[in-house]
Amino acid sequence: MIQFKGLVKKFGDRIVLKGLNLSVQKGEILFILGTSGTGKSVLLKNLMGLMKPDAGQIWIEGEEVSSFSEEQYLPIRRKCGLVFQQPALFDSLTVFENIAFGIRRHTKDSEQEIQKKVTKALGLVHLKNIENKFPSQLSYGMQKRVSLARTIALEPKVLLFDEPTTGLDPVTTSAINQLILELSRNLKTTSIVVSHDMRCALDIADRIIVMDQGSIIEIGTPEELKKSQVSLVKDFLSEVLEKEARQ
Amino acid sequence: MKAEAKVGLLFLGSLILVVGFAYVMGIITPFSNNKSLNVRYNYAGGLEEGSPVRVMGIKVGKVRRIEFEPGFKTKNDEEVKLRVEIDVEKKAWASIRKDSKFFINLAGVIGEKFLEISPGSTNAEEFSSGDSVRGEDPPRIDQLISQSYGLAGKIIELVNKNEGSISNVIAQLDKLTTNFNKTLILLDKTSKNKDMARLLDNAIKISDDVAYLTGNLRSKKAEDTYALVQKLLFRLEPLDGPAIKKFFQEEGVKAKISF
Amino acid sequence: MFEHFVSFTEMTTHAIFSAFRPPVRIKESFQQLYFVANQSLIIIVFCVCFAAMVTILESSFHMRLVVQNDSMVPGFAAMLILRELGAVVTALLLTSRVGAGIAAEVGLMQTTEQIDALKMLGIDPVQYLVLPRLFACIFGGMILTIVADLVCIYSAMLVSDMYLGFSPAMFISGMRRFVHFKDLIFSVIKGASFGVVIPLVSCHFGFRCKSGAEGVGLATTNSVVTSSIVIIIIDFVLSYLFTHF
Amino acid sequence: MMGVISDAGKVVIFFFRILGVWKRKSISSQLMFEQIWKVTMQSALTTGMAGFFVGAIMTIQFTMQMKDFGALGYLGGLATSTTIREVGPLLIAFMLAGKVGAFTSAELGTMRVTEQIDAIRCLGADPIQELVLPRFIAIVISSFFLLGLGLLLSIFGGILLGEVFSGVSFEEYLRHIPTIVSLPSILTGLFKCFIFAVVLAVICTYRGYTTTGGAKGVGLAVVKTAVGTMVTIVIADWVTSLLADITLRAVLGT
Repeated sequence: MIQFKGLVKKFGDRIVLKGLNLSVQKGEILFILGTSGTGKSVLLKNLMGLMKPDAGQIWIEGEEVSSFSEEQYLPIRRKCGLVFQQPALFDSLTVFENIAFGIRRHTKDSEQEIQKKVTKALGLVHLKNIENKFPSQLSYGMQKRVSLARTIALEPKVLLFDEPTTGLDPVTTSAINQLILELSRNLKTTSIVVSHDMRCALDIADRIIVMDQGSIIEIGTPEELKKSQVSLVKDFLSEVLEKEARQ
Repeated sequence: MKAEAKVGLLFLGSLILVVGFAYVMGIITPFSNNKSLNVRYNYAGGLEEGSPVRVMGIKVGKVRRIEFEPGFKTKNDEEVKLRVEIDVEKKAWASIRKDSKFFINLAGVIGEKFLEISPGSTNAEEFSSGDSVRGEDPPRIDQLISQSYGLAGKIIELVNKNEGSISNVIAQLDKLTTNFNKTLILLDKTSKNKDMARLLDNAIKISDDVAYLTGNLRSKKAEDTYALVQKLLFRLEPLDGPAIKKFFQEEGVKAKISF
Repeated sequence: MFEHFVSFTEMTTHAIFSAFRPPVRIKESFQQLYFVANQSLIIIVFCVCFAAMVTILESSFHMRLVVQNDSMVPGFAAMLILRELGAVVTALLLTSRVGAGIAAEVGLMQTTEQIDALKMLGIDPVQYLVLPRLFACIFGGMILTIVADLVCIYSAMLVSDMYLGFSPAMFISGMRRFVHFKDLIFSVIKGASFGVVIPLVSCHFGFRCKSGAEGVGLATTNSVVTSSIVIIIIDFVLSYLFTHF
Repeated sequence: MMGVISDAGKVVIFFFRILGVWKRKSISSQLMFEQIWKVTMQSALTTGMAGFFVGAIMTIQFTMQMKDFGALGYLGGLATSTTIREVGPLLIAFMLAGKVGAFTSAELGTMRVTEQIDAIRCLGADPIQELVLPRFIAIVISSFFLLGLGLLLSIFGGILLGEVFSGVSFEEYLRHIPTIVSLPSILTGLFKCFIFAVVLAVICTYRGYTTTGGAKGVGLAVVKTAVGTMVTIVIADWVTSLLADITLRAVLGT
């Protein structure tokens, strides 16, 4: 479904991705873990065409997209929906207009159909009756959900999450994680989640990738990962396992 | 270099700039070896502190101070109530002798006043710094000017009244010029002041020019000239009419100016 | 609006009173002065040179229109530069460079709770932050105004030499007729007054900065606009006052 | 030095990008009018106030110059002509740089650092078309409205001070405006205003659009916008003055 071949990305002298190779299967939930600043978000932004790689190829459903222009990328972005780290809602638009924004750009739906889609998307993230509010009137957790709704309203085949639970309280975190799982299964999408939360990765991921300094150091299912001998992975795991042991 | 040092450098730089400015403006004159003279007047004709001092038309210094000295008397017992202290550059010092004369003159369109010193003869002694000397009181130029303004006013009146009849205007102009000439000659005779005579000489030349102009008016170019005169009058119009009138009233001159 | 005025006055009086209390941050003040004066020097000199050229061109245009000759351009241009242009252009540039910088800096400290941290450590944030900047802007304003005035006159002299054919000597003698030394002093007084306005207004908006990127942007914008307007108004008042001398 | 030059180059490239988008894509007129209204209303008070006081200041200065020649009658004409040709556009541009320029770059910068601009791209829209272009056009168009407003109020300020300070009645003030203000002057003023507005609009949208680094970055973008626009406007002022002068000489043959 999605393939990265020898992906390289530099910021000035700093190499963020060092020839990364990765393929993502259709319908799986893939977690990308790693410490801060290891190029996880950069990987997603390259996939969405928000950044251009310095070398390497990106294949999406049999198309090499890394050299695509902004125009050519439009159908790709229809297929892949990115949920940002921050809610990134448009402050000047209502919740309804925020969610309808993408639908209006991509389809020629009538107002009623848009209305229906917006309500459905909000329903999927367990929200209702907030269509006419402005983002600043919502709590941060709700803003994140609206942001999620805005992405899934376009019915993408691939859902990308950029650190969806960073800076959230434990209750909201687990709610969001639950949502990711639900949405991926219900909508039958492929999901790629960038995170540093090992706990929920073990819970909901089909496969987990651990990155360090621009390259992949471990890959496998949650079960395989628990047996990993790589020290960084062990560090990641130990914290989670300790907690479980205490409980 | 430390930040403080750089700031200090900048501060010094700006100080130097201020001093430089003051030097260019002639407020401080550290390198000059000026000598000063006290010139006595009873009427300074609009001379100001900072007005230039010239010898044979060359600027050689400026008026430093003007002070009132009510009780001052010269050697020959004349009361002279104004003391004008002037600075004169060294290079011009040799040209100023005891028989030099100190006039107050007018230059340029704007009417900047300056102190003109006539060169003395080499036989006479030089001054030493700080000497006192009696200056030549200037003629009341303002009165003469106001009379010319009166003339201008009459011309305007004439043109306004006689629009269309050019020949009439020319005749009137002719008459006026002759009258003006007569006045000037009369003034020449009555005036005892030499400098006044020089000024009048100039005035006579001007009236000759006016005569030439009226001669021109008779030619084919008459209409062009007439248009030009009108344009000139229009341009004069925004000049502060009421203020001039007030000035004339103060001077006791009855000028009829119809702005 | 009114509430702004009240808290601004409060902060200003606070700053004035705390000026007479130790500790005095002399080193920090000179650091700020270095930032205000030295680092703005090039940009101000550059801009003022261009402003001088425009002034000369425009003055000569208008003189030809009204008086039919431009013999008085040097005098008038020098007068305009000293009375208005030098101080105001300098102040507006300082507003955008230094004022906006202060607002962003203080605003960021407010949003990242550094100001609260200062308070916790028993340090008066107004005295700590505002006073060095106030000192720097007043002196910087004065120094930069002097430099701007004279550089501006100098470049006006060059332009009128090249473009209008006035020799420097003609320019200076024309200037002497209209410009007095007191004009430079008035100009410096203006520079100092504007220097008071800029840090106070910027710090005021910085202290009231709301959190987030939007808050910082808004604080910066508001401080630039308010400073500019206040500078123009003060300029008017001072120009009016100086005509009586 | 190299930094300044490369910045200038980037701004020019960005300008052509905006023009390219304008040529190729339609622009929602509703969005544009919204922006025009917003920009005009936002800056009306500031520009008006600044205009009033600048008119007043110029009257004071011109009075000081012309009193000695008794030519106060020309006061109205000269002050107005200077405002139209020179001070007006410059003033409007400076005020706009402070108000609209800084605001726009802060707004766009905020959208950039909160990933709203990326979100627009992900939702399949072109942020230049959606965000930059309407603001760009709005700033250029509103600058003309604001020029008119600033001019009116500066004449008003001039009249008031003429009456109070110089003793010139308002009739006399107004009477000499048409004799001195000529069509070329008005055209020069409009041309200047247009150039300044374009310069301002490009720089502030560029700075906002390319903001990086959180709240600090937004603050920095605003400072850079304010400084950059003012410096560029002063340079553009000189260039346009010179161009206008040369063109007028060529056209009128004087």
